[in-house]
Amino acid sequence: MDAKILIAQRVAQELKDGDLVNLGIGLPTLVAQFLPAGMRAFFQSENGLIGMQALAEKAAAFEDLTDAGGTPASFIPGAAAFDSVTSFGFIRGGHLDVTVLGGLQVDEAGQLANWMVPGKMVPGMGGAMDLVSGAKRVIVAMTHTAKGEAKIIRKCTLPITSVRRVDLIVTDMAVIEPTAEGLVLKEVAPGTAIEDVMAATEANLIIAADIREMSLSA
Amino acid sequence: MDAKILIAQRVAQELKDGDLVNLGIGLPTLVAQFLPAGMRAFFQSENGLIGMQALAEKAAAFEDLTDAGGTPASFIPGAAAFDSVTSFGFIRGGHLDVTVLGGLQVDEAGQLANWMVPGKMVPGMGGAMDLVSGAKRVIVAMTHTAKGEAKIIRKCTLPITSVRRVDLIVTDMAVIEPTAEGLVLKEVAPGTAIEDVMAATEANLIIAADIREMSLSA
Amino acid sequence: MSKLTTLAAAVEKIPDGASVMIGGFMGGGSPHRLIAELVRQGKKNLAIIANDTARPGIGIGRLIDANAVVKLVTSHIGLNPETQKRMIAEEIEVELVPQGTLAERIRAGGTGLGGVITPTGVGTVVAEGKPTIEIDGETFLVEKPLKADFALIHAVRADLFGNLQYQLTARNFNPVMAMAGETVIAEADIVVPVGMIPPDHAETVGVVVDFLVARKG
Amino acid sequence: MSKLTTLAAAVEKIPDGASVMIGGFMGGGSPHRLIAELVRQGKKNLAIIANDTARPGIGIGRLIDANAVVKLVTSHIGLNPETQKRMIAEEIEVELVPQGTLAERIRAGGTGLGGVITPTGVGTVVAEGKPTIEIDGETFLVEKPLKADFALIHAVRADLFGNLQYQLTARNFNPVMAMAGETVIAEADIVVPVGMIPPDHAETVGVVVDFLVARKG
Repeated sequence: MDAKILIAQRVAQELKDGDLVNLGIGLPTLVAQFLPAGMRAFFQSENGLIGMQALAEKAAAFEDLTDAGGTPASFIPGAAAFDSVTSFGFIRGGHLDVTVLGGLQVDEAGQLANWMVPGKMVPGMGGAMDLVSGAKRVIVAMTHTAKGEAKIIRKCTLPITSVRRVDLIVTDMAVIEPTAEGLVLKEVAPGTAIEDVMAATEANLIIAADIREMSLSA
Repeated sequence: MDAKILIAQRVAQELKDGDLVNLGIGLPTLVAQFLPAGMRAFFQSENGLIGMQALAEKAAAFEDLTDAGGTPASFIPGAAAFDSVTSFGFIRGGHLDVTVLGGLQVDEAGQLANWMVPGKMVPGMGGAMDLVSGAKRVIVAMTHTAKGEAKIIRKCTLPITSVRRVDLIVTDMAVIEPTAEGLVLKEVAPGTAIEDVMAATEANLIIAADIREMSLSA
Repeated sequence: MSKLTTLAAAVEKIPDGASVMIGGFMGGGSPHRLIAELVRQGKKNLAIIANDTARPGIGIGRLIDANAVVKLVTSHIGLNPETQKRMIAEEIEVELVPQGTLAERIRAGGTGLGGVITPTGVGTVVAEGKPTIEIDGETFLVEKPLKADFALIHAVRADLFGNLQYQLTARNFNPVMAMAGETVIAEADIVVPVGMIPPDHAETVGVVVDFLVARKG
Repeated sequence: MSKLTTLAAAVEKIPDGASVMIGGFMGGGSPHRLIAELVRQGKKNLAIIANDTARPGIGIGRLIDANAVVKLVTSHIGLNPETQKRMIAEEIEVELVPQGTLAERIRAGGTGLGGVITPTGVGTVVAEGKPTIEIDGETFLVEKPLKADFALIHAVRADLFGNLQYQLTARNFNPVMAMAGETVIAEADIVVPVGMIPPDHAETVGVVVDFLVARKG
C-alpha cells in the first residue's frame, strides 16, 4: 500500500463524530477521503471556511473558494465563511478538536519541527504555529524517515513549531504517542516488525504493553 | 433659550461634513437636530450601528433597533450594523472623529469626570472611558453649573473618565478650550458677561485675546 | 444533526452557581425566553457577565429582581436602581468594566488570547491593582480574558446546526459571547433547515453552538 | 457621496516607499487590478504586509517579480521561490509572522489595542527579542500592532459609500486590513447604489473606505 494512503487511513480513525478538524496541505488533506462510513467531521480551512469538502467536479471550481493550498474546493450544506481573524480565533481559542499536520522532525519531548530548514527552505510557518499551540489534539502525519534519515529523533535540530507536546504521531511504520515519560510505540504497520521501527527511529521508544498491529478499518 | 438647546446648537457647529460622530445619551443626542443644512455627519451608536437617526414616527419603532439609551431609532441609507467588539474597535482605533458627552466635572488639566459619584450614584462607565480615550476629538456638553455648584473646577474630585485632555467644553454660558497652558475661555453665551462666567467657574480661566460671543448659526 | 431542544431542557443544564454570559444591550437582543425560564426554574447564585442589567422587570433586570445573581461583571447599571441598591447593600458583587474592554476581554476568552492591552482606563480607578505595560513609549492596561460556563445568545435566525444570524442593534454582545461560553445555548426567532443560511451570512458558526431553542418549543 | 475613482487615480495616491497592506490568500481575494496597476505605474520600495506572496506571476507575486518590494511582513512564502530567492539574497527584508498572530497584529493596529498577548510562538524563534508576559501562571508573547499607509482591499460587492461585502474564502485578510490602513482603497467586482447593501450585510463599514475602484473603470 502507498505510504501516504496508509497514514491517511490510520489518521482518519482518530476522528470522532462531530469533530472540527483542520487538515494541513499535502498528505493530511488525504485524511478526509477515509472517514468511516456514517461519520461526520467538519473540516476547517484556515483561509476562512468551516464545512469544506473536496471539489466533486472540476467544472464547479470557483475562484473565491479554495482550500489553504489554493486548490479549488467546495462546501457542505451548513458551511460558514469568515475572515482570517475569526479563523484563528477558532484555532487559538480551543474550538478546533483536531489538527493534522505534516512534520520534518518530532523529538522525545513530543515537540514538532515542520516549518523551516535554515539556509535551505524557509517557507514560513503559515498557520502551523497557531494550529499546534491551539488545537485540542495535534496529530503529526508523516513518513517515518526522509531519504533514509530518521525524523523521530532525540531532540529537534530544526526550529520547533511550538513548545507544546503533540498528541500522536502516525507514520507509514508506526503509531507513536508522545507522553510525559517519552515516546510510546503503540502500533506497528502491517508487516513491520518492532525492530524495523526501532532501527528507523533515532529517539528512544517505550514499547507499549499492549502494542498491536495498525488496524486500517474502523 | 433653553440651556440644553443652546448647548446642542453650539456643539453642532463643531461637526464637519463627513464626520463619524458618537453622541452620548441625554443632552448630546439633541445635537443631531441642529446640523447645518446640507451637512452630513454619520452617527455611531455604540450598541452597534453607524448611520443612526431619530425615529420619524412612533409607528416605525422596531425592537431590534434602538440607540444606546434603549430608545427606538432608525437608520439612513448606507447604514451598517455590527457587534460590540467592532463598535469599540471603531472608537478605540481612532476611526471616530468626534464624541460628544455629558460631564459632572472638568478640571484645569482638561480631565473629565462623568461616570460616578462615590457612595451616591454608581451607574458604571458604559462606553464613556473608551470614547474619551479613543475619539479623535472629545467635546463635553454640559450645563455650566449644577445646583449653583461649579462643575469646571481646579482638580476633579470625582473619579475621572480618562487621563486624556478633552478638546472642548460647551456649556450654556461659555465655550472653553482646554490646552497645555490651561482652560481658555473662547466664547461667552449671548447676554452673558465674562465676569458671570468667571464667577460660575472654580477653575482658572485664560481669556482668549479674540474672545467673542457664541454664534449659534452656521 | 439538529441541536434543537426545549426551553426547559436547555435551561435545566445550567446549575445554580454557574457563570453565565448573556447577550443584549438594555434588553435589546437579550435571550428573553431563556432569561424567563432561568427565573421560572428558580436558579440561584449566578455569576452574570453582561453589558448591563437593563431595567427592573426587563431583560437581565428580571434576574436581579428574582435575586438570582450574586456576582456581576458589567459596564453599566445606571438605568437599573435595583442593581445599584443590591450592589450598595453588598448583596451583589459588581465589577464595572469599560464597555469596549468588556467586549475585548470576552473576545480574548473565546479566541485564546492571554489578555487585552488597552489604553482605556489607564490612570483611572479601573486601573487599580492591574498590571500595565509600556509599548513604544505608551502605557497600556493589561486586562484578563473572560470565559463562562454558559453563554445565552439571542439570534434572529438559526439553522438546525446552530449557524446564527443577527439583526441591527440586537447583535451587540451576542456574537462574541457565542465564542466564549463553555456551553452555548441560542434562542432564535426563526429556525430553518441546514443549508438555508448561506456560508457568507452565518455570523456565528454552528460548531460553537451546543443547544438551540426555537421561539415556540 | 460617491467614493468611486479610476484605477489609475487611486493607485497614483500611493508613493514609492509606502507601507501597503494587501488582502488575499494565495491570490484568492487579492485586489488583482490594483496590484497590476502598482506594477504598471512602476512603484518601488514598497513595504508589503500580506498573508503570503502567492506564486510568481500571480497576485502579490507580481509585485515581487516587478522588484517593487523591499520589505515584507508575511506568514508564508513557501509557494513563491522568487520571494525566497530575494530574501536569501537580502534584496527583500522578510519578517515571518504566524498567520493568526499576523491577523491579530493588524486587528490591534486597526482597533487601537496596544498589542497582542498570544500563546503562539512562545519558546520558538518567533519569540526572540520580544517581551513575554505571565498571566495566571501561563507565559504569553507580546506582539506589536501593525498599521500601514495604505490598505488595498478586494470585495465582491460595494456600495458607492464604501460599504463592502465579501465572498467565501476571498474574505480572508480583507476585512481586518480595511480597519488598519491610513488610506483604504477597495476594488469591488460589483458596485451598487447606497442603500442596496442592507445594514446587516455590510461587512466592512463604508466610513473606513476612502476610495473605490470598480471592476471596469
